[in-house]
Amino acid sequence: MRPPSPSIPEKEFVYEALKQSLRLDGRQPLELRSPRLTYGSELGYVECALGKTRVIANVDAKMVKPLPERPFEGLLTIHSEISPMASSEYELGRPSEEEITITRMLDKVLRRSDAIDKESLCILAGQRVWHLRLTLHFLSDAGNMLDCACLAGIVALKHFRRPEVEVIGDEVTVHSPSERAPVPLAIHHTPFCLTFAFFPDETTQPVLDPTLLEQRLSAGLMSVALNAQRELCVVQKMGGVPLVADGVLSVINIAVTKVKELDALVEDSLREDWKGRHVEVR
Amino acid sequence: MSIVVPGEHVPAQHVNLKLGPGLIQLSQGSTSSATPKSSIISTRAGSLYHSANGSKWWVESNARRYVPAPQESVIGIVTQKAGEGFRVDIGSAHPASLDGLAFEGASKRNRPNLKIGSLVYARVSLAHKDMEPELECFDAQTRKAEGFGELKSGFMVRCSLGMCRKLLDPNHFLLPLLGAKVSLEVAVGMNGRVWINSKETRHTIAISRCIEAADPDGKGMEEGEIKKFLGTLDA
Amino acid sequence: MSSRIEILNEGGFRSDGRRQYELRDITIDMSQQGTADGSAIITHGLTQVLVSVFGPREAKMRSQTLYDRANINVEVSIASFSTGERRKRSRGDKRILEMAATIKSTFEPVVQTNLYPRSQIDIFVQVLQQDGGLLQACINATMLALASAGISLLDFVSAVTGGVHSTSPMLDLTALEENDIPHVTVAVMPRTGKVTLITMETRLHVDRFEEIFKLACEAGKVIHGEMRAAIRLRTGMLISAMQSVSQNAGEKEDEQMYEY
Amino acid sequence: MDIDLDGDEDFDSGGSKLTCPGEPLTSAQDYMRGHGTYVENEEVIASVAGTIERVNKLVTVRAVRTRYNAEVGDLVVGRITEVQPRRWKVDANSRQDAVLMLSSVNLPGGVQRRKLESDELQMRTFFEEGDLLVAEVQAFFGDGSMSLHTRSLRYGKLRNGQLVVVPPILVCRLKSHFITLPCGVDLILGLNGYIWVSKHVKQSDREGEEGFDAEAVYSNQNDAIDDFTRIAISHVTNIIRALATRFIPLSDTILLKAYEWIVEQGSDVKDLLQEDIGDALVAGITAIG
Repeated sequence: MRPPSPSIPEKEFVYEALKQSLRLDGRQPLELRSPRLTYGSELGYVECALGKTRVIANVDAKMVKPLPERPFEGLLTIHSEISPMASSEYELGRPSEEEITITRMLDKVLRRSDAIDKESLCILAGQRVWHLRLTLHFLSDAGNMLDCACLAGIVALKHFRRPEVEVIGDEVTVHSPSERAPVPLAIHHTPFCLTFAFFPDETTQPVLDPTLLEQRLSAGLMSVALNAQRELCVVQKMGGVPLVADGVLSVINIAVTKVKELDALVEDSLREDWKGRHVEVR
Repeated sequence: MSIVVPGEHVPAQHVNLKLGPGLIQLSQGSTSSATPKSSIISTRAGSLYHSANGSKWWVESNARRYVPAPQESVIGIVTQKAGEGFRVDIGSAHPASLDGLAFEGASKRNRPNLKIGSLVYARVSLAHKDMEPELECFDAQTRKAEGFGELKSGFMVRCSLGMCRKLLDPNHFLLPLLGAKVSLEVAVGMNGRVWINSKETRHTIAISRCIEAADPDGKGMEEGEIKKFLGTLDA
Repeated sequence: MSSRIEILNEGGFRSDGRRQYELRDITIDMSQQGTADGSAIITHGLTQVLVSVFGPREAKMRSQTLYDRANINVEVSIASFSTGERRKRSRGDKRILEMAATIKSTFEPVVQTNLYPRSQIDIFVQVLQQDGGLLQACINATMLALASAGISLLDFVSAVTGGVHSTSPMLDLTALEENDIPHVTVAVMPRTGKVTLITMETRLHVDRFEEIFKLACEAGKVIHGEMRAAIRLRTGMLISAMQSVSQNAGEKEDEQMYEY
Repeated sequence: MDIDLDGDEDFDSGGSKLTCPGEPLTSAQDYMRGHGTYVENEEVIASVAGTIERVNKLVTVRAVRTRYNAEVGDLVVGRITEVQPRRWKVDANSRQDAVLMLSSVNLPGGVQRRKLESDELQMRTFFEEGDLLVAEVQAFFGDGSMSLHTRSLRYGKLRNGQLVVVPPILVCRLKSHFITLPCGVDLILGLNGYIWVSKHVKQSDREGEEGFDAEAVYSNQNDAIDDFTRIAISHVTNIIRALATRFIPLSDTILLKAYEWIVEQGSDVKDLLQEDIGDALVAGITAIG
């Protein structure tokens, strides 16, 4: 059974609070819930939490034959299905509209934005390439699963290291991690997704990283994926409340500054984790 | 008090024994005579309590899913108008029904004006495992509201069922502590929902955050911590 | 991304001979299609989309009815012959579902759904030919079909695609150009100048984005002019057809028309 | 291109002023908003494409093609879509299915007959899914759906003919919507755009008259229809279709005129579906007037 939509008092209270720039969890309107990244013992396993929203991302690589039309490129596939575990909103089998949006956005942010250098995943042209599988598990939905999933996905890719391979002629040797240090993926840039929620009242300013209640009461979402180099990868505002053109641009400018903070945070966290890891190098 | 897990034998014995939630008595036939243990076992994990004279026993535990029990007060959201009455979501497995006439002063002519999405404070009048729960917003004998009815404005906080029971305990520190700081109105439902209202939005937010922080299912802050936490809030 | 085709040559012409800001030909056919309550075919160059609108009518599935407003249902199907290589797309294709969801959420705040409680508005989008600017054509055609079905709308919506080739922005891209350069689709409401939809899925610098975004907003207004003219033409035609008889049919008829 | 089309272009097509959704019409302080408009920032704005009409201070925009907007007392033709407890759901080309209560129909056995519980159980013997009926709009429910009634001897189940659907705006309001053409064809012009074309029923066989068969009110059997009548019915149907595709409003006089024109031309039934004959028909009847 789907939970009922928020009650009238809840709705009115949230709108009133937002009008005064107050949020229920004490954040500023443009404040992100600070992400908590927990790394697993394996490389490429990350659990990302934004407040109570939690997503696990895991990367693994195997060798496959490349697609005939792209013999020099490796593959990256993203597997995500939102199970009813995250929230009773979701059903197995029939994807909800939100699920489609999340899946498509993940595809655009992580795959189509060319974050990963696919050519570097080629081992032997036309014969052997790396196939990266990014699997996302949505553990709980407390709002803004999209940003959480994108963050988990890109951090997992940055965290992952593939085994070193050696090609002599047509002979491919894969070195186990204990023999040779595994190599990180060649990453062109690191896109992060930021979602803003807009409300029916025009004077209410948009909020960044909406909670579940805010998301359900919002009159439209706008997601911006970009990297710290001020390059936009995806801008998506699918309908919802109409905005003035300057409003759109100011939201993008906010995203530009926020993403820098996020990028620094992720880099720090990865460095921290790497320090604690003992990887044999011979 | 002791901790029990499901399936444990409970040494409850009394001539006039009454079992509360989390305990059942196995039928005599199923307990073989070889085991002289008591025939009462726990069905839930939690702490075991009994009344001073040992006549009433129950297990206290915390959960989030509400199972309706008669005479408990709950907070529900109206989800549908169904003929004469309303369908109300009270967080239980099935929606409850609320008769349009179960209000103070309600008659065939004068029906309560509840919209879809309204919050109501009601009492469970019927809870049976084979039937939909039923609610009422008045005392069936006196036909007076007794505080039940629609909850207007304010905000609804969701918390664990254990937190609700704590808030209803007059000796619990939280509400007096908050009440000393700001003037507030509270309606506690046994179904993990608490309605709060105060004059200012930021006060209501502070109260809701304190309730969430004190929830044993969440951070489970104690009195001292809550005082400190309240100090950091803009209230 | 490099390509063998020159997107913009030195003379400032694009591969199909257009200038940077030149839009493709727009043709609009709003004649009745089958039993639909409203329908429209729009062509932007070689991209052609047919939209039929049914409703507001009783919802087919009772569970979909909303007590306070109409439910909008959008279904998109892409003809397998619409592209050069024949490819059958299944109805469960995520890209198609996403497009349907986009169209739905674009029109939800525009249609006055609160006027039609418990009803359903079905929008069927059939893509006949594809050559870039698919979403733009779908949105524009849906807009026209909704207007011709007499459904109450708060404002017009007109969509346009824009792209940036190195540093030069251009409008209304063909499939060839879309494959090569970053592009943005923007839907604007011309009366207020507000933006309801933005989608962009290729890497682009923030400053470049701003430029093309503003340009697309302007171009949206031009497309609005075309669409508006088409609606007026169609309405005018129908009205004059209605009047042609009643004016000649004598006093009695006139009186009845007036009453109605 | 010039976005703000010239003002005088607004007055094309015979003096009626056209508008499009989202176009400001006038100030909200001086005028009242009617159907097809809404108010924002003190301005009355059109929400549909159509003609602007002004009655004193009330501004309305009438869309050309829309679903049927019912008014109490309207005569409609509808189709049963569902049988529910004590009521039928009727598709009447409106925004929602209309409701026909069991208490709003005449049951066989006399007008004054009381409804029994057994009637509730055998509702399908009166109206079944798919049945066509003619009824009058009785009232509206809170959610805007309409309730119908057939408590008149002229209303009830339809037999012996076929249905044509036209845009509702094309059906003019007439003194009577029951029309008999001299070719032995009866017409029921439902204001919802559903038109029933059927075999003529003789005056003496009408309800309440001597030849009236009370048991046949809910019959599902067609009477015997001779070939001549069948052709006439098809003729009239095709005339209506030809006129409707050319957006000609339908009234008794127009239909009569059109039928006469067809007879004069001596064209075959199927000829009417041809583009040129249809156009000639329209030209013919506009010229006669």
